[in-house]
Amino acid sequence: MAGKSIQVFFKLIQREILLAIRHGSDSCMIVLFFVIVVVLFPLSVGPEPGILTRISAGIIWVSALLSVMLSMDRLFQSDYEDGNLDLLILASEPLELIVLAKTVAHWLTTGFPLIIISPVLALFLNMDTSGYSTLLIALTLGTPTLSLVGAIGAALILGARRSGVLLSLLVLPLFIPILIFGVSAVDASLTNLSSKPQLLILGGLFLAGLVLCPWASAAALRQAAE
Amino acid sequence: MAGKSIQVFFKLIQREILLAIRHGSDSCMIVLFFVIVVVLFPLSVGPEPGILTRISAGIIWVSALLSVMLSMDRLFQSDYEDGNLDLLILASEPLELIVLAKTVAHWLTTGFPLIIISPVLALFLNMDTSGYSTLLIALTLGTPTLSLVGAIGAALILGARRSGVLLSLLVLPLFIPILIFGVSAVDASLTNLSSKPQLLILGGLFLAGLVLCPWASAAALRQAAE
Amino acid sequence: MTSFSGKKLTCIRGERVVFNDLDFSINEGEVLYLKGPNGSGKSTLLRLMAGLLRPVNGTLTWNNKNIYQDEGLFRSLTHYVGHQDAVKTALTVEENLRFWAEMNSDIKEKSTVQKALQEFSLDSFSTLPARFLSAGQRKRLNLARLCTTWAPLWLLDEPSNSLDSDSVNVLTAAISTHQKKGGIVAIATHENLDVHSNSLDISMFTNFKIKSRDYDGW
Amino acid sequence: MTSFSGKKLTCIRGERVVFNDLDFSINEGEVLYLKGPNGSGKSTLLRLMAGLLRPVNGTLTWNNKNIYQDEGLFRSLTHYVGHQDAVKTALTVEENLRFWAEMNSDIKEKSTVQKALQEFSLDSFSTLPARFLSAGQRKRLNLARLCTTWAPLWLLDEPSNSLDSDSVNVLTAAISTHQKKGGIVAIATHENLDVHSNSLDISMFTNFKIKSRDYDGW
Amino acid sequence: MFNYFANPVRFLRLTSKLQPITMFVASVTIGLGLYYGLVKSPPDYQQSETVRIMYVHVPAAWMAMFCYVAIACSSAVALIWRHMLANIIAKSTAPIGASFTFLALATGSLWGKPMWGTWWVWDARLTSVLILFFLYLGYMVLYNAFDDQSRGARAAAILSIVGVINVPIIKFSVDWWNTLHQPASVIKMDGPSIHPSMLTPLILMAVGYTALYFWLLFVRTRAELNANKVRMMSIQQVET
Ligand code: HEM
Ligand SMILES: Nc1ncnc2c1ncn2[C@@H]1O[C@H](COP(=O)(O)OP(=O)(O)OP(=O)(O)O)[C@@H](O)[C@H]1O
Ligand SMILES: Nc1ncnc2c1ncn2[C@@H]1O[C@H](COP(=O)(O)OP(=O)(O)OP(=O)(O)O)[C@@H](O)[C@H]1O
Ligand SMILES: [Mg+2]
Ligand SMILES: [Mg+2]
Repeated sequence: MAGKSIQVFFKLIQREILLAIRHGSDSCMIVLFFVIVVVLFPLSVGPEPGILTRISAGIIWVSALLSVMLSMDRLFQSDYEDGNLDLLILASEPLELIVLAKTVAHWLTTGFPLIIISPVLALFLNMDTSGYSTLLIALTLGTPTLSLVGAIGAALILGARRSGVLLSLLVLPLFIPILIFGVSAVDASLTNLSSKPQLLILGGLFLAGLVLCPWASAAALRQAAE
Repeated sequence: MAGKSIQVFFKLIQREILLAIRHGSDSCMIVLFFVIVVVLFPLSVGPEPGILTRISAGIIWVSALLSVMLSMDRLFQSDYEDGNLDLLILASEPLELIVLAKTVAHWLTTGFPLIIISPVLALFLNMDTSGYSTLLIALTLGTPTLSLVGAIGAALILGARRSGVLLSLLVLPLFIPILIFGVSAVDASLTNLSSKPQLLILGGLFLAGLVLCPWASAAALRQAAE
Repeated sequence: MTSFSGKKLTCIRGERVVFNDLDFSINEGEVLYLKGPNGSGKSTLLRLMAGLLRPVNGTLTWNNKNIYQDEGLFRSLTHYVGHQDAVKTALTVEENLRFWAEMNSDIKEKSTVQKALQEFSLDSFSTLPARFLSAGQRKRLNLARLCTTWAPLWLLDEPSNSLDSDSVNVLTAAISTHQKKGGIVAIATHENLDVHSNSLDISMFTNFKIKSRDYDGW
Repeated sequence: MTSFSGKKLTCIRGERVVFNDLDFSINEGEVLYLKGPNGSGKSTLLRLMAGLLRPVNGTLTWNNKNIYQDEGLFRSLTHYVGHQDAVKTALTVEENLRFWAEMNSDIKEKSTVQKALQEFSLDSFSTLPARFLSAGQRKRLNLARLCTTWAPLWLLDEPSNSLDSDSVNVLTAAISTHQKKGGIVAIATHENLDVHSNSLDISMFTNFKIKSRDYDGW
Repeated sequence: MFNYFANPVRFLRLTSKLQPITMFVASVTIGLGLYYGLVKSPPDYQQSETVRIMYVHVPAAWMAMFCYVAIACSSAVALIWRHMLANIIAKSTAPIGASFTFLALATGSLWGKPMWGTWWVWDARLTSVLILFFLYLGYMVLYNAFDDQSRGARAAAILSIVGVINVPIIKFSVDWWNTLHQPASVIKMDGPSIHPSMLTPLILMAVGYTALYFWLLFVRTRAELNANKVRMMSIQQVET
């Protein structure tokens, strides 16, 4: 049974990634959105390097947050619309496992590319090089939590009106702690302080999310199918 | 014939607003999203009032832009999904008129509330009071253009996957000029310069959009129905 | 005499030829059944007739005039009922129908809408939000549009899907009445509705043995 | 002997009582038709049987055991075919079917999937992306799931909608085979499929005059 | 017992009696509390007169958290036992709780200006209260975002349970992180460490706010129940 479950788990991840690839440039699109939002800031704040450097970590985190949030809303929506969700709920594997597989696939196709591209953007915003490694670690610990928490929101909004805006409303407040610790980790290492406490908190949030979020998402999905 | 057209125009606006009201708190939601995004910035940038004051106009404009963009994606989507779009295309009135009516209704339910709330947020971000009136005028001239341009994007993405992210990609670059002139109008009056040139440009963009955008949106809708 | 016809129609969808050199012609008071197995192109032909799709080749004429010459006029002559139900769930049943009635004509009297609802036995639901309707009730609400305003050309895509037998009778009665008034009807369906009619087997124009070159470069 | 039954089922949807005190029972090798006019609650009952909806009152039993006691097991015994087609348009026809076949069992051989496609004459489309399918072809792809893996309980919601007559024959044949193997089938439909069966008229349990106490203090 | 009062009719009967009582208690204790707090109690030796904001601020902050926990609990009941009444209680609590949260935020910033020299800082306590406020708003919006009321109720219930994790963060943020905001002095393990002349009005206000909450809750739930009845009756009318 456990063997079957693990097999189904990977089967689902594989299918989600296949779908993402077939859909063409999904991950590309999110990375592009990330880049565009980051570019908006120098445009609106003005190009003074002092200010930009000062707020670069914040900009990258806010943009990452908005990108993940935007990519979130289709996580279950298309399955809901085309009837696949009914069948996934009726599958004999526990729904929590299925949700976790979808979340992992979501992170692999969205959060992960963001991490890869972020150093380039940090360079563009004149971030001090001493912050790069912390930025990468913080993003690696933070983006999976964003996906996990976002999945709850994505499940809750199924069948609602204005789902895009509604999702942001539900999910952004829950993202705020991750944003705060993510930014302050980078700021700490930019000012030569230890960023360990913040990173530990990010890690803790990730583990807590890993355990709790799939349950909540699965519960939300079940009620959405009613 | 013209009388009938005008009647249909108002009939459509009335229906869209009725739908927005029936859907409960649509406008509320967008205003809330606007507020949340504005709040994210002090969180990520740090609370130093000096920096915040310096970038307040930029933050408000970027947030307004993101809110309008997010509220955009359902403009035609629900009509497309439930088959109403086919019937609207087949209606005897020109599709351009129908598109314009929907855009006007969209602005009344989203852009307009944003303008109303923006002074409060400016206060919250410690913006200098000398910029308030320009901010209001600039938003009044700019947000309708955002709706008009956004409608093209909303029509283009029909039937596409990941429509949320795709829309942002199509539309954000087109929003950039409005952002730049909007911010620089406010900045000008904050530094006691005349903001007239920027406001004139915003007005010009609005008029151009009013004439051109409905055509483009209507064309996009026609091809979406094929 | 009104007539609606198509000549040498070729349609390509999703990079595939759906049908080729298709001719049809419907005269006043006639009903044309579009028959054919799944995927033969019935829905495609109906969308083409409505002007939602453009043929790659061929012409559609209304009273011997190409329909693309005055699209606005042609559109005011058509009622199209597609697969989807065009129902706004947040509006009430009556508001839904009234909107389309007012879009399509200047009618002011409440009675027209009310009568159409009655005909499809939806009158008892008229103040209910449409979200409470079941699959068949939605279909009926969509069909009720046909009876609110006069349009000579009806294009119906599987209108009897999920209708119960009473409603199917109402539908056939409505079609017969329309016929008698000189209307023109094209229906894509797999069931036999009890209506006097001609039929067109689309599969004759469909090339089921897809030649590999159709997919060249896929 | 396997049996599936419900006792005193009451279901509320969208704040309305859809049916009340409904009993049914299906035994090995039986087919139950759910009949009733539009909106009488056929689809609702099927979703209830599948475990997608919970009844407000009443119990569902499989072999005299409450189905909510071991939901995982019960779900592995059911095939549900709903109104929507559960087709991923970006995947090919075969990939679509294979995914569900592999989700539901450990099958490895390609042949099972291939055979199911053949049965519903979709084999010539197997490498085509599903977005090219017409309404009826999608429905067939959805129905093909039934033949890939064995599950004793089939729940079919208007399965013959938009199917052509050949496909309807394939469907009835599949149902008969399933019956002979000792399966249980519940179908909501307005058409008469050519299958030996019992039927249940849902409208008997639909209490259109709702007594006010049902809603006391809602 | 729980099931006994879950019956809406009995609930209506009970609350019709409780409603005037709670209103009376609320007006008396809040009146007394304000009198003691604003007039009778001594000014603080450090904060002088501004300390009086405390009597409005602190109980409001307590009620903000209390209301959220109340929503989460009744949501859990609604999800598990499917009692419509539990949903209605949760739904009616939300705007009251949001108002208390807003009051705590507003009085807090008013107090912050003289004490810390700024309206707002992004420390853990303040931020987590702000998140609480957003959670309230999200809850209310989600509740109304569905065509089908019962769907909205269930979705919002799940959200409220997820968000309950924020409450301990608010409570203990002052202990876990060093913040500007002062740590707990009333509700803590080893008894209150605050002078009785200040404790009395504080307690009076807290009792008053609680009574006010219940009064508003009863008013709102009764209105909600009656609105439901009207809706049901109109639907019945349609069907007969
Ligand atoms: C907007 C800003 C503020 C917010 C959101 C806020 C929030 C809160 C909350 C949630 C509590 C309840 C804590 C608990 O029960 O443990 C509280 C209590 C309290 N707050 Fe604030 N506060 C703010 C500003 C201030 C300021 C400026 C002061 C004064 C310097 C202050 C002084 C207090 C005091 C004395 C308590 C009572 C603590 C106790 O004795 O348990 N607060 N506040
Ligand atoms: N999602 C829903 N939310 C609220 N009420 C619903 C929903 N779906 C159906 N209903 C209500 O439940 C009743 C039964 O609907 P159901 O879809 O089960 O009918 P049905 O027998 O399948 O009808 P049809 O033959 O038209 O498909 C309908 O009267 C409808 O008002
Ligand atoms: N949106 C689409 N994009 C690309 N190809 C399509 C699309 N819709 C249909 N097709 C193709 O066009 C052909 C005709 O489809 P159509 O939907 O017209 O068939 P139909 O006769 O209505 O079938 P059915 O009886 O199943 O509804 C199908 O073979 C299908 O492959
Ligand atoms: Mg078709
Ligand atoms: Mg049904």
